[in-house]
Amino acid sequence: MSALLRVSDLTVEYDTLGGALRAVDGVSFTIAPGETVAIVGESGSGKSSIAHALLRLIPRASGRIAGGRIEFAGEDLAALPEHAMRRVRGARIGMIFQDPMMALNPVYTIGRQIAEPLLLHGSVPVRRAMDRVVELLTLVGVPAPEERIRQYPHNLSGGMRQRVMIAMALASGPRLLIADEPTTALDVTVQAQVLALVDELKARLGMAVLLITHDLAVVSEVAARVVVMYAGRKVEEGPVNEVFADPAHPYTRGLLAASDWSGDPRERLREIPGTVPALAELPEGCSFWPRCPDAEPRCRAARPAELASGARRASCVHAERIWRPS
Amino acid sequence: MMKTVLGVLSVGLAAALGATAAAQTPVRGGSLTYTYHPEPTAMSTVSTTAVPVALVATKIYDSLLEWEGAEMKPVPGLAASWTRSDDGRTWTFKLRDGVKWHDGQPFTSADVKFSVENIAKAYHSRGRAHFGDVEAVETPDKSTVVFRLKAPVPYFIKAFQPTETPMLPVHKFAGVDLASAAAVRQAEVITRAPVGTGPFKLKEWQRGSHIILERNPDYWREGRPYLDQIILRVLPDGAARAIAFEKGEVDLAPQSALPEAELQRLGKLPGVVTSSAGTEALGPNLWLEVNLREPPLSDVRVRRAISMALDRSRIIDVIWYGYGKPGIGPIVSSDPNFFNKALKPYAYDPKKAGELLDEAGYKRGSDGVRFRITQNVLPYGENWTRLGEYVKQELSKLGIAVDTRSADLAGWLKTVYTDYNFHITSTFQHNYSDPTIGIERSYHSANIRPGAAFQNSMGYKNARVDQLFDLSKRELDPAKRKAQFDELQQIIHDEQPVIYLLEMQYVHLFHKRVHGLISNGISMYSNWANVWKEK
Amino acid sequence: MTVQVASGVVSLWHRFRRNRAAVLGLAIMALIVLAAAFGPLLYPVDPFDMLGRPSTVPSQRFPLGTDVSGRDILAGLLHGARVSLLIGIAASLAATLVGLVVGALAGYFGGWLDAVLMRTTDFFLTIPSFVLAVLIVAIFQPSVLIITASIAVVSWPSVARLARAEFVSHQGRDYVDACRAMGMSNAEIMLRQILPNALPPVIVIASLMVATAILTESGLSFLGLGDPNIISWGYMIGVGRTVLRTAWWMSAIPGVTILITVLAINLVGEGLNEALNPRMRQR
Amino acid sequence: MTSRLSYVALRALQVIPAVLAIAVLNFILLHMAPGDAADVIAGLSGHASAEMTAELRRSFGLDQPLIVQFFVYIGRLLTLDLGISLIQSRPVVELIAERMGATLILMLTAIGVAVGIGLLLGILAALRHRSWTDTALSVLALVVYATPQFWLGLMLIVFFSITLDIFPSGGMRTIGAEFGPIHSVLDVARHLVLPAGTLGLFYVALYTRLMRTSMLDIMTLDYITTARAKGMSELRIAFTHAARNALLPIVTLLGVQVGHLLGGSILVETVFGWPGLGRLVLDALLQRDLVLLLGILFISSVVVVLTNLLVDVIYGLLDPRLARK
Repeated sequence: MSALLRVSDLTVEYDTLGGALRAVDGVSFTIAPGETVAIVGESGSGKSSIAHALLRLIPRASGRIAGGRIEFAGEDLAALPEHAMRRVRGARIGMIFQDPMMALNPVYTIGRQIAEPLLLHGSVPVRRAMDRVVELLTLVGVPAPEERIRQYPHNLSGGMRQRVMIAMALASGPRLLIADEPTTALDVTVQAQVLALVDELKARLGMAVLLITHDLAVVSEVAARVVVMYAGRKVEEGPVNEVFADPAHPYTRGLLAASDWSGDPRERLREIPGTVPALAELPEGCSFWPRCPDAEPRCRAARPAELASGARRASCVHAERIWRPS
Repeated sequence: MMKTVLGVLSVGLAAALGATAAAQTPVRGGSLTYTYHPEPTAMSTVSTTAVPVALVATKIYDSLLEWEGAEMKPVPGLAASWTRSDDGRTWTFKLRDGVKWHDGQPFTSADVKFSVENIAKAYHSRGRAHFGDVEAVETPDKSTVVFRLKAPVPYFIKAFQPTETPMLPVHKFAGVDLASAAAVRQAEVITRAPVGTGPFKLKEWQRGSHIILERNPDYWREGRPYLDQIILRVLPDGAARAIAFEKGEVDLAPQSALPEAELQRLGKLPGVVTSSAGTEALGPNLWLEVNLREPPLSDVRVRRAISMALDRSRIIDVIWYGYGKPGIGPIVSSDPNFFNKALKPYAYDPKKAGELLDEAGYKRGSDGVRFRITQNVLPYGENWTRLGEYVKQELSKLGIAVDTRSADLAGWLKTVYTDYNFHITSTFQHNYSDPTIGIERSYHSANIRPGAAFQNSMGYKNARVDQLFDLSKRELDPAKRKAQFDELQQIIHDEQPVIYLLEMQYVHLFHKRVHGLISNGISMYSNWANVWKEK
Repeated sequence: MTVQVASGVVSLWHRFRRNRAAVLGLAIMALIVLAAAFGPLLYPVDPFDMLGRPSTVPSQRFPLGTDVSGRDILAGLLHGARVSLLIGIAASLAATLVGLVVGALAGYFGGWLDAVLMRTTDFFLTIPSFVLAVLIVAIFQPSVLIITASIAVVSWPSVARLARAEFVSHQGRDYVDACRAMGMSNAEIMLRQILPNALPPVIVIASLMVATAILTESGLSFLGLGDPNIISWGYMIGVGRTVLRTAWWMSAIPGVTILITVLAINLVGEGLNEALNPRMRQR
Repeated sequence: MTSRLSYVALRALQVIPAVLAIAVLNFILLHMAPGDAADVIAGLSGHASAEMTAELRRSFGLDQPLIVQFFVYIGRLLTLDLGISLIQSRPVVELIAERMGATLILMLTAIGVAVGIGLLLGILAALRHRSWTDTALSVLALVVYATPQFWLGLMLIVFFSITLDIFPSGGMRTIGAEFGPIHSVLDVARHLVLPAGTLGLFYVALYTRLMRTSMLDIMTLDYITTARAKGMSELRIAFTHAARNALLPIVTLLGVQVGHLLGGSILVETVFGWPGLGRLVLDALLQRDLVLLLGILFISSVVVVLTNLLVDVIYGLLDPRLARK
């Protein structure tokens, strides 16, 4: 199967007072056309940085893609000149963000904001733009779209705003939709609606979705495959049902246990003992060992290699008995 | 130092003579631009005789007579002729026929009577001095005015100078409450819409920017004025005025309108005339006013010591850039009629000054200080501030510690002339063309009146001086009157109730293309009907 | 406690040091302060003494030349530094104190006190500030004290507004409630708990105010509203102004001095801003 | 729309106590000063006797008890009668009206140009954050910020008016010249360049700095990332999405600036002989023309307050979130 997106060895660094920090450290994964892949992890695990890196949205002043390739439909986005990159953004890859209130410009009408990508990428003639906006809003289930286009973000409810964001991301018919924690800022009932919408649109429009979330329940509902991130590194990857049924990495196990135990998928994963280490103070060896119930001396000695078994990957020495190095 | 001053003077005179006596024929037309600051606050000298008002008002409003030469000889103007009775108590003026106000109304004896009785006598600051003895003003016909005086007034004729008694149109005062100073001051013809008989009338006044006067086509003197326009440019900053003059944007900077610092440089430019001629009837006299009520200063030896401690030539050279002469006494040396030539300035002699103070019992303390005084500074700008700094410096060397106090004009006037709350202050006064008008106010004990600005603030009392003033006020014989003033000057010079520092010199700067500016002792206040400009 | 403060200052210095412009500003400031403090001792020339010929160019005897009255310009500059700095710092201190008190009371207690204090503050902001300063100086007669007071009077409202905003934002926070629960008095909470947190932005604005105060003083002096017994930079510009054409340096020297001083203070202020402002720190 | 109108009306009503308070403060301040207009008039006339000064004081009502003067003053103010200038003997309203135009032209030009240029430079600096351009602009802004205005004015005169001789050194128009309407405007414009430049340069610096900071703040916000994710260029984002939001905090400052500007114009009008209110206020102050001074301060506070009102309205237009409040 030829991948729509092939990320290999992606490394993202941020400049800080103490020097460069690796927010994403050698992460690789792929997404096939029409596939939904989820990236999960606690806050600070680097998952959002991946999303931003894919579209090269990391502010130049503060950080950069320090290595790796981002092959999208055969082009390496990481090496593309800025003007060519702009033709990818919003046209071939759409993105929706965590907080629709913050992600919408408060001083412009939503009609204008949705129309922007259309006009930018020349998908429709100017005089047709507003008709297309109305169509898009209808598509994402916004009632009375003709009125909505003249309203401002603060006039809408949270769920409606996120629908607007989705409409905006879909405007130019992208082949990949990156959804960066799209439901975190919404309340529970709305979350379900928005996810259902994304799922439905995916099927209808035949696009791939990269879902960034910390919510395992969401993952199990919509994603086919999952990538688990910890402290900037990929610790496990595989089909959702397999990973969730039999996690190979103690961290994944911890995540699952925590979310099961709490029963509230929105609850932050604080039940794993300890906290995510600051990137500047990563321990030697496996980043997870200080919190790992199964930690052994060799975990501290060296970074574990990635092991593979079928479609599954994991970076933990404990998987060695059954898995082979990938 | 004297050389500089003389040099400037001779250049000025020569230029002035050249300008008036040149065989060139006057040309009609053109406009003359002058600059001055501050802006006039009124259009008539009745409400104030401040320089900016006098400069512009005298072109619009004439008085009865015109004046020639530095000695100010009266010649016919609105009055074609006049006679004085032998006892000096009756003056009869014959008015010129056919003179019209700017609004076309005829000028008559009723206007003269009104201008003197109702306005000048009541509201002009020197009105009481000039007309206090007028018993009656009679107007037997439209062109005759007779003044009847209680007693002879030797300087009576001088009241008819343009700044003193401007002729105002009685018909424009209908409805004005003549009993109220404020109402008179607010009359339209005084504040903003002047109607005079002068050679120029007001065309445009943009506040803060400029005033344009234009030719009065109905002016009574045939063929005058030569100029089409007189323009005043108001430029608040001295440097800006200098630049405007240098660039030729203005033709004339009258009466020290430019900072002295710039005068020498600009005066050397080709085609520029520097002149101090034409100010003889003003005679500005600069001094330190001393509060004689305050103990160390009440001692004449202390005042003499201070007078000796100040280097007049340095003040002239460094602070006034060479413009001026050492101050001598109450009447300035440029006065052609009344100056007592026997007097000399106090010589700069700090050593002797110190001895005088020792002798008076004011010895230096352990800190070198003999006593402390305060000094107020006339808030008229930078030169005065620097004079204050110089006085402070020089007196501190002598052992007198000086604390300088600064205030704006209102505060200064109140402190000095109402509260008498000062030790020394700088100030200056004009001699004018007659000492009774010019100097009596400062030395006669009758003028120790709180609230009377620029009068006897020192609290100076000398019975003989009072008597001499009273006598000279009625003395019709010029020689006797001169003798009275000579004695008076000698007494005051000895007693130094004020420390005479400098006879200021007003300097006019103008481009050579302008002619006829210097005509009498108050040239800038004459009506400029004869001024003309080369094309 | 003292250790904490000391380490706070040290870390502040570390953050501050990274801004090279700010360090340069601080160095210049230090030089000016030294010149003001010791200059007149090392160069004991009376700035009012008419020692030389007027308007001479710089020479060995007069390193910066003489002014229109033959006074030593260098002496004026050194003595003027004292006045400018004294007035600038004193006025800013006074304004900061008043502004802090008003802002703290208004922000902490809220209610009618807040309303009254803030309306008063707004009211002062409505009057053109330089006009008010001119007015006060003219009315009470110029002296160092009055000039300082007039600048403080027109400067405090901006501090008050800022301090109020800080106190309002801290007032609602958990730690303040906790302190209250512990039985701390209002004064203690305001002084010991909130003030240290609210201080950084106030310090920044106060440092910049010194610069504005120096400029205001020079403006007043230029208009002839300076203290006649002392020499200041603004006064020197005023003196030099009349001879702009023949001796431009006479007003340029004090002008540039004011410029450099104000520039240095601004650089330090910006450096402080970056070092103290947590939001800026992240960037 | 009605709600906005009533909001404006409400704000306008709130202005009244502020303006009254200003009037009271000014009255008290001015009467604390030594000396009065009668002293000045008497002083300027050179020879006034004590009687004459007293007569002047009486006819101006300055001899009345302070409290009486105060109520007379407030009473007149309530009927919007600003009285008659003591020194110039003309209605204060007339005197102010004559000067208002010049000051407004000067202020509006200065602030307009300053805002325009300052905002552009601020955006530029923010776009080129941490580049050579950014540093140069910041340093330049700081230098201008630190330059005494009156001194800058003098230096500009020396350079542009004397050395290069391309602009007049002072005044508002060529006096006595008979120009057509277009020429007149050009003539005023020529005279305006240096004073407006002097007054405006400071604000260029100020707005460059403010806009830069504001832009840098805004450029980190999520909706800017959204715009980038749409494929917009940085320049386009800066001018559409960022600039309008960055303007908001700056607009609120504009209101405060007007008062500041009026103060600054005193110095600039002095240096350039610009016939505006700034000079009038200084002259009135020095001549103790209380009536005129109170009138000017009253009018200027009204202007400041009205400007703040206008700023509120503009803010409402720029920020739709406020429209419904």
